[in-house]
Amino acid sequence: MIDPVILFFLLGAIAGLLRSELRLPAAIYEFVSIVLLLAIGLKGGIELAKQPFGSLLPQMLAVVALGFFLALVAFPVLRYLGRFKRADAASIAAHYGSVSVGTYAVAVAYLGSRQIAFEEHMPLLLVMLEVPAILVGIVLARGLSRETRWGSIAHEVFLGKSIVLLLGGLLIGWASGPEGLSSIEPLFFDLFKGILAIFLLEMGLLTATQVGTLRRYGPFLVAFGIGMPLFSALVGTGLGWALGLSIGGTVILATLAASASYIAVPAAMRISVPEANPTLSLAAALGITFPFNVLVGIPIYHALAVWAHAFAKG
Amino acid sequence: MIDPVILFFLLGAIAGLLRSELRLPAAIYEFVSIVLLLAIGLKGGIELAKQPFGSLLPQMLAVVALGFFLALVAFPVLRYLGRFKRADAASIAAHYGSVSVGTYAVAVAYLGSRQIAFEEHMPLLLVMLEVPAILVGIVLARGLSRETRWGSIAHEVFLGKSIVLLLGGLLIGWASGPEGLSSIEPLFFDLFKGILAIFLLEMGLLTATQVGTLRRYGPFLVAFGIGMPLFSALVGTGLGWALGLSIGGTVILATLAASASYIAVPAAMRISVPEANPTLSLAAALGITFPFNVLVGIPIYHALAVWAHAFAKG
Amino acid sequence: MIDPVILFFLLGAIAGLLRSELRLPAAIYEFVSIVLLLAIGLKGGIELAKQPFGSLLPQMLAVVALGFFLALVAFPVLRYLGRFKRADAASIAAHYGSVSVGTYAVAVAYLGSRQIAFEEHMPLLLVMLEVPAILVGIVLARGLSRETRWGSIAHEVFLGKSIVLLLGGLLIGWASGPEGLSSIEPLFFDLFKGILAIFLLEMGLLTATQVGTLRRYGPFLVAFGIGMPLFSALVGTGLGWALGLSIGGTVILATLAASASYIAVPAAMRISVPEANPTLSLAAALGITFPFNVLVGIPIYHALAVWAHAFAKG
Amino acid sequence: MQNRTRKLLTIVTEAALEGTLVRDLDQLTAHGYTITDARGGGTHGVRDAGWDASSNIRIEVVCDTETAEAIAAYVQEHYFDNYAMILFVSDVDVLRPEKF
Amino acid sequence: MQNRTRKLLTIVTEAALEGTLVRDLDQLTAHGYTITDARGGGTHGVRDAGWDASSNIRIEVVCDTETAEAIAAYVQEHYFDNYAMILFVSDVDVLRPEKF
Amino acid sequence: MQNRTRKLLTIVTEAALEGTLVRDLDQLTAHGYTITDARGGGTHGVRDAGWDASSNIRIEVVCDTETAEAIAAYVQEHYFDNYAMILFVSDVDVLRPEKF
Ligand SMILES: Nc1ncnc2c1ncn2[C@@H]1O[C@H](COP(=O)(O)O)[C@@H](O)[C@H]1O
Ligand SMILES: Nc1ncnc2c1ncn2[C@@H]1O[C@H](COP(=O)(O)O)[C@@H](O)[C@H]1O
Ligand SMILES: Nc1ncnc2c1ncn2[C@@H]1O[C@H](COP(=O)(O)O)[C@@H](O)[C@H]1O
Ligand code: NA
Ligand code: NA
Ligand code: NA
Repeated sequence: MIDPVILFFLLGAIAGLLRSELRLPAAIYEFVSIVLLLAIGLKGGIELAKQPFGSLLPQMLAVVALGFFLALVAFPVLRYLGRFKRADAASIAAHYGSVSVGTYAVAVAYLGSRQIAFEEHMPLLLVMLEVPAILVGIVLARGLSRETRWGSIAHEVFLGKSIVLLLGGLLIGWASGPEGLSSIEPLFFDLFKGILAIFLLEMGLLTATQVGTLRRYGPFLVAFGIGMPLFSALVGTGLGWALGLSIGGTVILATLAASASYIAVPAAMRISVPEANPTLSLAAALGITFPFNVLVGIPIYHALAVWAHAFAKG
Repeated sequence: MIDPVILFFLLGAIAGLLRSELRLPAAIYEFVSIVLLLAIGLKGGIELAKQPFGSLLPQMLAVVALGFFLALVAFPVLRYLGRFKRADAASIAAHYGSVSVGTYAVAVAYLGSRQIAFEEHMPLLLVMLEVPAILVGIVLARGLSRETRWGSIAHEVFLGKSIVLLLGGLLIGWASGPEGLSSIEPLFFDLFKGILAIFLLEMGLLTATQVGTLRRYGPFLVAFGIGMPLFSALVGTGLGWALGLSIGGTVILATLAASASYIAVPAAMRISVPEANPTLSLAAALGITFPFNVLVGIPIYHALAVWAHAFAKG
Repeated sequence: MIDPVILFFLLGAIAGLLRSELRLPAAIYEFVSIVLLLAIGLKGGIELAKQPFGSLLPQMLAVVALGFFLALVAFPVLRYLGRFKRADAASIAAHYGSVSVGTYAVAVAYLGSRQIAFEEHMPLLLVMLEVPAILVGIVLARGLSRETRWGSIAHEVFLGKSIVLLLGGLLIGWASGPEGLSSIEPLFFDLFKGILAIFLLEMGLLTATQVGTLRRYGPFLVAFGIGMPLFSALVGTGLGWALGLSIGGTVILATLAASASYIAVPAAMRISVPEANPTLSLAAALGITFPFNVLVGIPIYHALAVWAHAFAKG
Repeated sequence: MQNRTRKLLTIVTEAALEGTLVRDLDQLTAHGYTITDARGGGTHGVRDAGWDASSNIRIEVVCDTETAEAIAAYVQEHYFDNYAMILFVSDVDVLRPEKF
Repeated sequence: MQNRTRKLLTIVTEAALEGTLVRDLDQLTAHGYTITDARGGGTHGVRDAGWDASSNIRIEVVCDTETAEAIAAYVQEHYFDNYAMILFVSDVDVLRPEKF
Repeated sequence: MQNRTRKLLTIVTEAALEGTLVRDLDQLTAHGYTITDARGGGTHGVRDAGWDASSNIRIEVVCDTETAEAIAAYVQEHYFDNYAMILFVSDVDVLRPEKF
């Protein structure tokens, strides 16, 4: 049965499309995002404490490579098939090489309600996957010129809200362990899905505002917004399988690969590649790929992971 | 014993009357309202799933009729006894024919703490009762002229925040059922009364700001603000009894009838009947009727329901 | 082991020092403060109901005297050793004679995670300690001149946000008792430490903004910001012991004494002693004393209380 | 050189009017608008933005003189009687005057 | 025709002064005021509105010249020394000049 | 008497530019600035402040004519092509003109 948090997304989307007056205050959207990011980090951090860091290093490196790879694949498709300007192609590629924390949370909820276990250190991989594509996007747009102020770009990227909260949560969870965190569990863990529901309600409203742009920029963006996550999920599934992840872990990695950023990357691109039109990347990531992943993508990636594991076994 | 959520209302009212600096950010008031509306809808939706829709239809139609009736009764009283301008009388009548979700929530809390059961599909009736009086108010103010832009009025009314969230919650609750919702219970159900407490704190502060207007517009408004809900509660009790509702359900229906809107109707009237003075209706609904219902009305309506059921039996 | 809420404070402070883009909306900070203040008041109120008011009166008076005393001790140190202007010395003294609710909450969390009991009526003493130093500060700055508008100052002080919410919570808790409050427990008690974590995250960000001022105004402010709480904690420990408080209660009283206000007092001073530079007192209270108390002070005061009780016994 | 002087028209009114006014501005051929949330006081009493019903907005439109006059006339006719509202106009120098 | 030119007086200052200033404006016979939340920077450093103590407000008053001068003089005397504050005045055309 | 007339320069643009612009203003020797959160619409479409990416800010700088021109020129060169942005300038009378 469909998860109620998805229904909240649909409620928001329909209200938005019907031009309802429903609106979530920006401060609440911000708060809800902060709690989600911290909760995801904390959850991952608890598990980190249980395993030797060395054993995670290969996965972390593989995921960084994945981020580079996906952005590098997306770029020529956008530039030559989609005929986008160089800056636009680079910026959209960066969005699709990076990740969406909201999509991750929906995948976690999906697995949770089916009681499918997954490697709990996934938030660490989420952080790892956030950054590489941003760097690729900037280099693709500007080249490796001396003038690029890498210092301030690094600052922008590594000290953005989502990385600070995810990493901070990971470290706090790692330092405190499960008993240490038990006192803050009611807010960060028990309320998680309720807060996710509010978040998705707002995501629905935001998604609905992208329809205008999509109508203007036509079918290629729509096709890319569905085709790219399917391709990325394939790659992610393959990598998950190669890294020996469980079925649940493979679903998560495929979802991460398939998801497109709409928080960290837009902010970074706006400052570092200002000549890219932010409307295009947001319309694709938010108007197409987010709803696609949330509504039909994740079940597909689940089927894919099951199939891959069955195939591998025999 | 008095429910603590009522004490929060009193705290807000006293702080406001003493001109304390206490203030709830508007974004928080908004958030708290959104959660309450969704929670009420979800709760009702769970129950909807359990009963055939057909069996509810008579109740829904009766309640729509109730909304028309109450507004039509209030209008001549205001116009001829109160000597209000046509637009003002129509607007105030619309407020009193419609409902207040905050008052509903207090009635639910009241019954809850006394462990009195009620028909759980009441949120559906709440939605039904919200709209008819608005239409009556507009027609009373403007006549049935061709110029009235009913399309945009309908849009305004049916896609306002409270109806979208209540209906959305109802549908999500209906589609998910109790187990489906269990994961979002901690936010929407466990926190319900705490969030209601915060909401009532702010309602107290808002109520206190109405005192100035009341002083200026004098005793008729005060009398109407108490007399009208008492009359409406009588009608509501009678209807509840006629529809075969339980004692709890009768209390709720009487409370709904007695309550006066201060969210959906003011917004609709401001746009559709701009010549009505919004200060008047808010002073009555918020400054008199809301505190009256919350502090003394609901226990009266409870006694009334008990009496009506006892009377009916024997 | 270090409490996770402290780690949230460190996360905020580090993010702030690194100039991360992380920021909590002001509305959220406000909301989180409101919930904490109410929760602290409610908790204390429940306990008040259990003891005769007469038995608390001596403690209340003693704590009022403590507030006067601490401000009067701090003033000459600041004026003659620190060579501050009269108004600045008076204002800083008022901050240190009063209390910080955030610090109190951390002390409660500290004791809670070590399962050390304390007299639960402490929130009452917290309220008592908030005001006296403000009056001392104003008199020290302006003298006892006839022109001082004591009426409006009293209004400002006694109807400020924190006193209204603490006192309101106390009264509601006292009137409702533990069973009455059980329905709002999930928000105010179960979420307490999670909300405290969010609050401390923001406190860390705010603390980090004080570094610039500290650099400018140099070492005396830093020395005072550490020395004064140590001295106050000694006095508080002595008083706690003299009043016959338990070890836990003594830790709390010492922490209250050691803490410096950064909400109620700054607001009052800004209006009543405008010639005092608010940057100085905030830099000391927020930039030095708050982190000092939270990170190392409370454990010291704990050791002090244990030692005092052991010494007294034998 | 192009004339770079334009009118800056400012309206302060009830938040409830936002949607309606934005549609009006569009029809009166304003090329853009900027809105900030506000509170205040005037002949309709104190509006302290505690909640929707007592919130104000402050709308600014940079435009040419005719548009400013058209907006002022329209607003005066349709809203002045029934809404808490003020309107004032001043001269501003703009870059890219063709935008306005 | 009535003279439709009035003064628009704008004050940017610490949020802590809001209550006091609103009372002052009333006594100085301003007929209304509009307030928006603001942040900023100046000689008193950066005020980033992270919390109450570092928040600014921006107050606007439309009034006649004498009132504007009276407000400016009053504010200069009472607040300039001790508060982060700026004040500036410009000319605006108003509708319904009798309102101001 | 000192000349008390100064320029009030107002920029409305994307919230994402806030940090960058504040640094720019500092380098262009503005002595202060005031920022309010805004939403709006223009050639770059509706920006409804629903979230970060669609939020505007409104920056005001009171300064002398040269600084205003320097800021306008700098902003025009660096940001006009790629950002949703308008800029306008008007005359204001200030108290304490040495501050600006
Ligand atoms: N003289 C004024 N100066 C500045 N703002 C004003 C003035 N008069 C009214 N306002 C603003 O316009 C709104 C509506 O004004 P009114 O219709 O006079 O109540 C008020 O709530 C204020 O925000
Ligand atoms: N030159 C300026 N232009 C615009 N706003 C300013 C200027 N100087 C100061 N402000 C604003 O006024 C507040 C107080 O100014 P100050 O007293 O100079 O710190 C600042 O926080 C800014 O919001
Ligand atoms: N004519 C105008 N009057 C007032 N504000 C405008 C105008 N045009 C644009 N704006 C504001 O400036 C922002 C960017 O403008 P634009 O680059 O035209 O999209 C808009 O989102 C509005 O907030
Ligand atoms: Na991706
Ligand atoms: Na009613
Ligand atoms: Na103290």
